[in-house]
Amino acid sequence: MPNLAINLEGFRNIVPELILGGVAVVVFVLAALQRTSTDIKQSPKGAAARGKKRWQDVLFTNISALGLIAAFVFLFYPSRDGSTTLFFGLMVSDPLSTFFRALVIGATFLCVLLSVGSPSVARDRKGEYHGLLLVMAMGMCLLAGSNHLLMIYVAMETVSLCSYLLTGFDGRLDRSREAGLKYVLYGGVASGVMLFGMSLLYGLFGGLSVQELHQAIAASSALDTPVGQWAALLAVLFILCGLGYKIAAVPFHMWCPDVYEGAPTPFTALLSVGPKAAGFAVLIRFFYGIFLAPGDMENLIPAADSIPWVLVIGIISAVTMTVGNFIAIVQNNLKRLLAYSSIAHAGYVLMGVTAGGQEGFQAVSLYLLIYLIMNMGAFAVVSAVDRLHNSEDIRVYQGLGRRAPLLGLLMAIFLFSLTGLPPTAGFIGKLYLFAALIHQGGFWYVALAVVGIFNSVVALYYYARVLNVMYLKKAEEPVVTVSVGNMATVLATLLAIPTIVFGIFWQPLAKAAQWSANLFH
Amino acid sequence: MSHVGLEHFLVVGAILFTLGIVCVLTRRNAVAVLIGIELILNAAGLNLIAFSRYGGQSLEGSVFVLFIIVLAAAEAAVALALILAIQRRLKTVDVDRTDSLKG
Amino acid sequence: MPYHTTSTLLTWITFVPAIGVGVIGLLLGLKPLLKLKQGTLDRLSRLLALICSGASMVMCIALWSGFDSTNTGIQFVHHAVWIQAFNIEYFLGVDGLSITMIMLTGLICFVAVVASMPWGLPKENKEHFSRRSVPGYMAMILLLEMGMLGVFCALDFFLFYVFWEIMLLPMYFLIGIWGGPRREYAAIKFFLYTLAGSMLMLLGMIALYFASNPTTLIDGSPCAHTFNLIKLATENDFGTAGMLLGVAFPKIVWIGLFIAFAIKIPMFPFHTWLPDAHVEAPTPVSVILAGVLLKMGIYGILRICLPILPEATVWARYGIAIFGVINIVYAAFVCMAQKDLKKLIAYSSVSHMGFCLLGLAAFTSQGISGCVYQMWNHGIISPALFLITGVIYDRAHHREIEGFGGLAKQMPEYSAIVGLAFMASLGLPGLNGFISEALCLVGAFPVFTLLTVVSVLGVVITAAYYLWTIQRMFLGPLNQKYANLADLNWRERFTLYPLAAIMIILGVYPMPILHLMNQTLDELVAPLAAAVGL
Amino acid sequence: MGENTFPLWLIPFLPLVGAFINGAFGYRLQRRFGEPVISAIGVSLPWISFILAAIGFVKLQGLPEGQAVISQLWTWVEVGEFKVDMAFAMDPLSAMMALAVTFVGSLIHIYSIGYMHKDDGYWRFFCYMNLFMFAMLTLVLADNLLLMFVGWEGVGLCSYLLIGFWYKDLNNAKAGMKAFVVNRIGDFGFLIGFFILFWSLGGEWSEAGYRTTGAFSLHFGSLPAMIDSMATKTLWGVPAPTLVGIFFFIGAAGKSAQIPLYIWLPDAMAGPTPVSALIHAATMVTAGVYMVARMNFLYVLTPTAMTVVALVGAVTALFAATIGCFQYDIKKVLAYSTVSQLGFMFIGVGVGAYWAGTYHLLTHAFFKACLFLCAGSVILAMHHEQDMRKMGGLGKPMPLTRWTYWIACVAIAGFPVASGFFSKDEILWQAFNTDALLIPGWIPWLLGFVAAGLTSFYMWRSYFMTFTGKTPEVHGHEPEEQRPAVTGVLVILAIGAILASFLGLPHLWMHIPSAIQQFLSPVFGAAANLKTAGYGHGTEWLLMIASVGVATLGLGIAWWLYRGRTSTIPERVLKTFPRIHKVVYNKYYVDEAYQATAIRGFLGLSRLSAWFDFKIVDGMVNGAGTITRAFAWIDGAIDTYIVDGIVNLVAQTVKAIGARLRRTQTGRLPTYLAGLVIGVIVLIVLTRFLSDVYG
Repeated sequence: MPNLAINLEGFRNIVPELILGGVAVVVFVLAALQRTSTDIKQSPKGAAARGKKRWQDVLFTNISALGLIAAFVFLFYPSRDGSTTLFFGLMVSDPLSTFFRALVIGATFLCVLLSVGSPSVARDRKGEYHGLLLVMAMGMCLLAGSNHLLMIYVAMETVSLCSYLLTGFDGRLDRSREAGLKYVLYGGVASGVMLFGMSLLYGLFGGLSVQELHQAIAASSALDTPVGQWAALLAVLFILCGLGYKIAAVPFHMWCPDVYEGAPTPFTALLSVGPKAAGFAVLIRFFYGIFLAPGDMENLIPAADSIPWVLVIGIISAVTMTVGNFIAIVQNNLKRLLAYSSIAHAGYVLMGVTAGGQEGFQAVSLYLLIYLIMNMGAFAVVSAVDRLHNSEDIRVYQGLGRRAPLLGLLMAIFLFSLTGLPPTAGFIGKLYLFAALIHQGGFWYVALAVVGIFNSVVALYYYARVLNVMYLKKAEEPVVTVSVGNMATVLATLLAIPTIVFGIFWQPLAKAAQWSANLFH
Repeated sequence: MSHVGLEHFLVVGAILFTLGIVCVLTRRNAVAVLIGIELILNAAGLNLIAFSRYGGQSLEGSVFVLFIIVLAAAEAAVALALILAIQRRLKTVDVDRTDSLKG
Repeated sequence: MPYHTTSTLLTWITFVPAIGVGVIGLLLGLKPLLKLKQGTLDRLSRLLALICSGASMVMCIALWSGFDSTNTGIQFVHHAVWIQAFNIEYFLGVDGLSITMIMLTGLICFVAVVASMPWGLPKENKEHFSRRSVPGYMAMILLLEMGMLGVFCALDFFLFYVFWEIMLLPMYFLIGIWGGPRREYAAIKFFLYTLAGSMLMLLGMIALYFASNPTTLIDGSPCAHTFNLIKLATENDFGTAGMLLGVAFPKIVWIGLFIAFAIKIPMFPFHTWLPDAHVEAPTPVSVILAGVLLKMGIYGILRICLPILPEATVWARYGIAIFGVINIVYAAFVCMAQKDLKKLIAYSSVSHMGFCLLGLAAFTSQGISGCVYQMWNHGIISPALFLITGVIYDRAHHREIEGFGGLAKQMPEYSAIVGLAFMASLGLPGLNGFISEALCLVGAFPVFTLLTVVSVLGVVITAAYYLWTIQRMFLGPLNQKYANLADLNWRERFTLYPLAAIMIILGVYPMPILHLMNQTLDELVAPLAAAVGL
Repeated sequence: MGENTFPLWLIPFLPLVGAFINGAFGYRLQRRFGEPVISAIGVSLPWISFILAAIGFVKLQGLPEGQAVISQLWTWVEVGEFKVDMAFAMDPLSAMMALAVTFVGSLIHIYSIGYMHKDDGYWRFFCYMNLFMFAMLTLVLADNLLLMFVGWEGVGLCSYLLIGFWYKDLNNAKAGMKAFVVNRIGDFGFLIGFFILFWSLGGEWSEAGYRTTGAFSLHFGSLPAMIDSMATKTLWGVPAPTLVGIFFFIGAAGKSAQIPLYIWLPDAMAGPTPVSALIHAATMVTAGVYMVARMNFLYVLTPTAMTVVALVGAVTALFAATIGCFQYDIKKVLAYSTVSQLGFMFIGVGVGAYWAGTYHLLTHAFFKACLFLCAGSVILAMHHEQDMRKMGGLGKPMPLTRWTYWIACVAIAGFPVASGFFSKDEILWQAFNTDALLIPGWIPWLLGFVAAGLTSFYMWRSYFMTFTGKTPEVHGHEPEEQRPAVTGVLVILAIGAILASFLGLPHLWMHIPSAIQQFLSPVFGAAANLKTAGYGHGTEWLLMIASVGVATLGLGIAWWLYRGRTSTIPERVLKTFPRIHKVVYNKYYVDEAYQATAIRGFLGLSRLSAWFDFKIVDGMVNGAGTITRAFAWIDGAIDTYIVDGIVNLVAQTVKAIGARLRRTQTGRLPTYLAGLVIGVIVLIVLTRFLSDVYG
């Protein structure tokens, strides 16, 4: 019978989530107040009103930004090196979760900044927008820290619900609503399937927290009977379906391009990074937490042999990156292109998951962190261009290198990084992934690495296509140099710096990733 | 008549699940798809309840179901909101018509 | 032996161009603030490029004067830990193999920068590459120079790889932005080919890394594996490393690396990117491409494949030789059929690099020295040839060999230089090309008698296509269209005469260069020669 | 093994200086100061070289027998065992050659002053001529094979430049290219021989591969001593010496215009006449003979190679002579006579009579140069008319030319007392008497003997056709004698042609070995112990008389047919055998044959490989290439041919796949959900399958 003290102890560990939740509430309340106030005053759409609204935009941005910063700070204070399970094993607070919580908070922070003055969010709905973002951030944090099937489900649903709403948030566009609808229905099915799988697992092993399942599987004889094997197999694959949907892995990726294209650009940026990262955290924790031999990062328990899930994930990885890259080649909408590229990148990261072990997890953490930087950057440029031309079509990028040299340069940097060429951070990420695989050394591991290599070359083709359009093609219209001074550009510039710097010196990143990549502290 | 056991519940759950899947695959009306989702969720819920009752295990399963119900309601709310919005703009809730985003 | 830092000269040589890039970038950024005119900006960036590449070249000469050719070890070492977490070191150094290449790079890049100046061009020629977005162009050239110098200086595999890849981007843009009509196609083709190669190299590199034995970094801290090329060669025997992808480890890794390098050489059948790249690239870029970039492949083989995977190299030597001969003869034949002067010269490069492959495959000291000396000579001759092409292209705006005729009357000085360069390239004794080709063949003969005989036939064909070109372009009645072409101007003289002088001097007195490399190369090739019982 | 005091290197170097000055500044000099400056530089330096050569010769006399004057400059190339010096050596053979080259060469330079007068390429001409002198002297004075090869290629280059001197006429340019390329084919042989020689000196091949056994060297001084170690070694199952000998002879055949590589020499007559005299008669073409003589110690080891050399020489001698009989272009006649005479020289060096071959080389240098220069002066007089049928009776207006030409004819036709007689006769006798070949000696003798008769005939034919009969009108005025710069040279050469005979008065008459034989004996020591058939003096007398007889016969027939251009017999004869005449007149259609086979095949091959590169290699890289082309062919979109390479692999194939995959993204939710469900099912099946495979 656990005593109250432990629970209070536990709350100290989820201060960031509490802060986020709290700030979210505040924002919602303010938004409601502002809405009513404007409704009552019936203020004419005058300059004053617009000025007021801009002021509100700034207000909400600042509040949520501060909230996120505070959450980030309290995430590392008190410093948590050890690993503690909270709330009867519902959650765990260990380096892995801390790292990914930091990641998602950072992503949300960037998204908030990116949303400043974004045309796709109506000024008078900023409040809800930021509120939802904060709740989503909280959800992602919980997801990253969850250690228990129930917790996984709840957190994931929190994230999903917010994303559904935010996807459909762009009042101007039908495509936004359409995306939202598709997203919610698809997500519903996926999570339903996962839930069914969870129920089976619960039935088989009579536990819901990762530790219980771990011990149960190691002990129980359920896997000896064919029925048991079938059931376990179904359970695992159903859950994989839910997680695969979160990280947009083939064949659970089909919602992804439509949603990315439909959603407001800043939110797409977040969507392509945050939930993915949290999803990977769960993926690692669930599978390896259950199937790793206790205290041993490298080897699995014998019971795992009856379900070759590592191989399955490997195959999914290969298929995912290939499909993502191949379809990306024929895309003409930058957002959609980046959507497929993000599918491909999920495939790359899955290489790390397949490799497993300290190095595999380190590679995953590192890659996701770098991917956060470079992909956010790319989306920042896209939204900057979006504000210039009000379009994401590749045609509007023609001659961008001449017309807006800065944007062109930044885009080039991010694209090279996404391709994985030195001296950019993207290369480092790839390096660690390949290294992890090759160090495993088995035939299938190296084969997967070769597939990865092949894909990197294919990927070059569509990234370079954008470069071609920006630099090699001459702009039809007379070349007018446009200078873009807005948040998106500033953000892109700020993100370009680490993209280069971490490509040349990434020691701290590597250390952090290594620290995070351990399930047994 | 024999005693109702775990298996019966599981069979019902499985059937519910299958029906749900079939429903989401076949129906073109967004609301119907939503209903299918509900079926799937309830199938899972039924399983959990059954296991926690018969498996002689902790109450976690039952607790889980409460969460499912809550979240299912929330999800339904969101979904219906979006469906309404679509309905207002496109005058249709047919998920085959909403295909402006593709490729 | 651990090499501790003895000098930072190499770092300077490598990164001075990078400084130039930085300054140009800064100017571009501050352009609005400083109210710079585009013209001033262009002039400034040209000046910067001249200064930086010039400084690099001067330092290369200093390097040469300070180099001790009797010492087969690494000299001018700059050695520090770079990324502790991955056991990556910042390790620069030269030995007899790389010093020649570094000097070559310094020289050729400077020549290329000079050749990128618009001096002596008619004013109305606004679309000339030397007048289009100059700052970007100069920045790219300098970046490229940094990459190439880095590759030749780097003695840490990872560092080597990074520099190797850095060369890709500027080359892509230089061809793609300042190139000819089909530049996009050529650029992306170059990019894809090379990237495919370097990706294979990446895998090979990682594989070698994880197969290497524990050792210590330069700061003494122990490391489980190493990228240090010297340690990889001396402290590891990969012959015992088991299987990879079902093939013996050394062989599969060797093949991966070799393909990566073969694409750069370029070796048949991976050579088709070269003609396109050359034809589309602006003259100075072709100069660098032919003068230095093509040397990367052979250099990589000599620096990595030979010392680190000797047994695999021995295993593959017949393959290398055969492909070398194919390069020589086949490409020579292709040259005969070319109509575009630049394409002809591009293919002749393919043919000449074949001698390198043949030479190094023999593991005789003559062969290996001939190989490296051939790299050097080709690095002197082919830039001259491309400059020559540029001269005529700037005047006549086309390169169709058949389109000229009788130019000897109109441009005697130019014709003389062309004659000299062609003779050097076809290996006329007394000029540098002959020495290296002869050395390659002499070295290869005892091992691959028949193959060598075949490749000597290539020499005959080479003479044929060069003379035929001369005949079609310079002899016969003057094509009246070109009755008013100007002869060489001072910029062209300034770029061509030094190269011409080197061709002659190193033809009659090649020892200065040969001395630099002989000892190192003998040591490099000795174990392999022993393995084949020479 | 030699002394190093005398700066031999100056001998080739000075002409090089001249070439450089005239090449770099000649254009301006000529415009500023006129031709004299050019010629002053161009002519004086070769003369100084001649003087230096003479001094070197004297020094050589001072040395004990078997030693050479050496001048060592620097180490040229040194890699491993491959060590070559930049060094010059003068032993009797090279001394003789150097003297001949500088003397005849300088004379021809003087001649050119007159001949090239008022040519706007005057400076260029002297530049090339000096460059040639440099190359030729490097060739003969080189101390090692590689340096010799420099000269070897250098003379080839210069002949290329000089043949194409009047490059505005594309035919001249083509002739030059032909010369260079054919020479290159010869060089191919030279190089291979060079490799085999080098490596088989210091090591040997076996099943296990190549093994080093001893020391390497390429210096002529040290080669004879080491050469015996080669005798036993083999490569490709053939004795190394034989291989080396034959490959070297291929080189020699290219340079010295022997079958089958002689075709370039007649075309080379396109160059200015002094060039024909200097390069294509006196000096360069004899390089092959010189080289074989130089390598005598190698050839004595291998009867096979000797036989090849002798036989090819003999056949060429006869073959070319037959063609010469039917030519009308005076320079063509001389050209084929040169080919034929070179054949004689090769008979000499082939049968081991090295000194005789070399001696003939020397005498030939004089009388053939004389003949060409006479022809030159005739051509000038006829305003560049070379067809003998349009000439005749030139004897009266230009006596000096006539009589010098007459003397030269006497010499070449081989009448006693004139130099040609002794050299040629010695060769024929030695050929008859040899037993060192795989074939009896009388075969080359017979061929040579007939050739000698024909030589006499066609030379006298040319003489009579040119100088006898009635004088034609050329451009309305009498042809007249040339200025002294021309005629003087003719006289000197004619005298030389006579005097040269005293160097070679045969043993048979003097009862002591001839001067030249004695002088050269240290170089040709190896030849001393070659087997002879041992015929006596009687036989030698007999042969001597026979060859005089045949020469007389040739003279007689020529007299009968062409004296005074009156007889109509020749025309009638030709009418009777039109076909034969046609064939021979057209040089047996050899050029046409080459054109049809070798050259066309070569070009075809090059086109083929270009096509291959364009279509297949790029195609191979691009898997879709062939298919793409198939489609392109169907809808006739030719430019689809052009797109190639890996870009296409990605562009076509991957794009196609991408487009297909993209269709799955229908935008309809049911599809997506179906995708999800099917995905799960597939995964289930897959996993089961895999776990069966594994478990």
